[in-house]
Amino acid sequence: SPAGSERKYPLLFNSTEEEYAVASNRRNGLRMKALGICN
Amino acid sequence: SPAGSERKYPLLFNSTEEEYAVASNRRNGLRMKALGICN
Amino acid sequence: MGASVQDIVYAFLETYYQRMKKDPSKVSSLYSATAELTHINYQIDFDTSSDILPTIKLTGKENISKFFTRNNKKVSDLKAKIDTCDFQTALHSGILILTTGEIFWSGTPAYRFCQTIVLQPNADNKNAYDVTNDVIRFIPDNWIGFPSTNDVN
Amino acid sequence: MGASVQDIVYAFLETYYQRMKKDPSKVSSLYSATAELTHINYQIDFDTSSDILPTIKLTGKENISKFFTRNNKKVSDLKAKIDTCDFQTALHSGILILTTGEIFWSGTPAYRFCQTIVLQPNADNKNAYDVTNDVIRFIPDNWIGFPSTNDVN
Repeated sequence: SPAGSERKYPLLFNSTEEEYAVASNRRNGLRMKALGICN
Repeated sequence: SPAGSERKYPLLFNSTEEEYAVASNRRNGLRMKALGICN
Repeated sequence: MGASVQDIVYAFLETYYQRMKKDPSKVSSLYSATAELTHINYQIDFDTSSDILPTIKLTGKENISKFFTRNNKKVSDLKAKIDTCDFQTALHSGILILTTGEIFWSGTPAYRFCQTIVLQPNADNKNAYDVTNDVIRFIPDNWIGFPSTNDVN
Repeated sequence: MGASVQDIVYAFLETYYQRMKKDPSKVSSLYSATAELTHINYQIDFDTSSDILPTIKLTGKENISKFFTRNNKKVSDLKAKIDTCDFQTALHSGILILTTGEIFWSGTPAYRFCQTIVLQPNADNKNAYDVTNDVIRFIPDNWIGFPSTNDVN
């Protein structure tokens, strides 16, 4: 049988979709900086 | 005290630096494709 | 009819994150007397220009209690996205959980992490579980060797 | 004078990877009779266009033995780079290990992973340890929401 993750992931705890999107964008900003994409 | 990782990591097992570099380049190729960088 | 392991794991995660938000000083009651916790070192300010956070290792419920109480403001602001959750049966009817995902706080980027938690049935109440081990590790993007777009174009 | 936990963990990792390379059919002797293993599903061909691999869960030394023997060619070709290694004391003098890193095979990309292994002292030889739990989970790059350079430029 396949391992784990039978529930519908991803799951958010203590956060709205919007709050996650903001934090995720910040992480992408760090990635873009590392990649030399400075827009 | 800081957690774990007191040994000098990264550690290679069953691999040379060169073999790792080849596999790492392949992963970077997938990343570049996902990013739309096709050189 | 007992709950499935999957249901126990999900209920635990819900309790774990809810308690952090609502009452950080009571998070430690989820842990066993001799539990070990490797968690965010909140005494170091968040470095929002880094994609990882430093961790600290604590032993015993009392130290864990002090840790969550002292850092209660940051603890209650923790938000999590769990991407994957694997579990196995551990020794003595325990449950081993391995999650991956992202955690973040107001004003911080999302930090990618993996975390292992071991639950053991409570000696007094077989329907309850105590955390005996809890380790988090942050995962950097590891751009080493990746060409910047400046090199590529 | 006992070895430090750190030394035990390092010696274990060395044995674990060495045995995969040299004698896959004997990897299972590192596991306890009732061990659980979540590992690479070798029956599915490597998808070298994906950054993650599917896993499968096995219970018991006999099933684990069959698994490593059946997949011995791929197992003996496994190469690993371990980036981080955290450990804690677990129940009954056990050791919980959480590693992160990359694994790869001839011709594949490097797959990023996290892995939890629990060691317990062997009942007959207190200086030896058996694996009771071993779970691997692969970590994708998660580019969702990340602008491609086409969008940015």
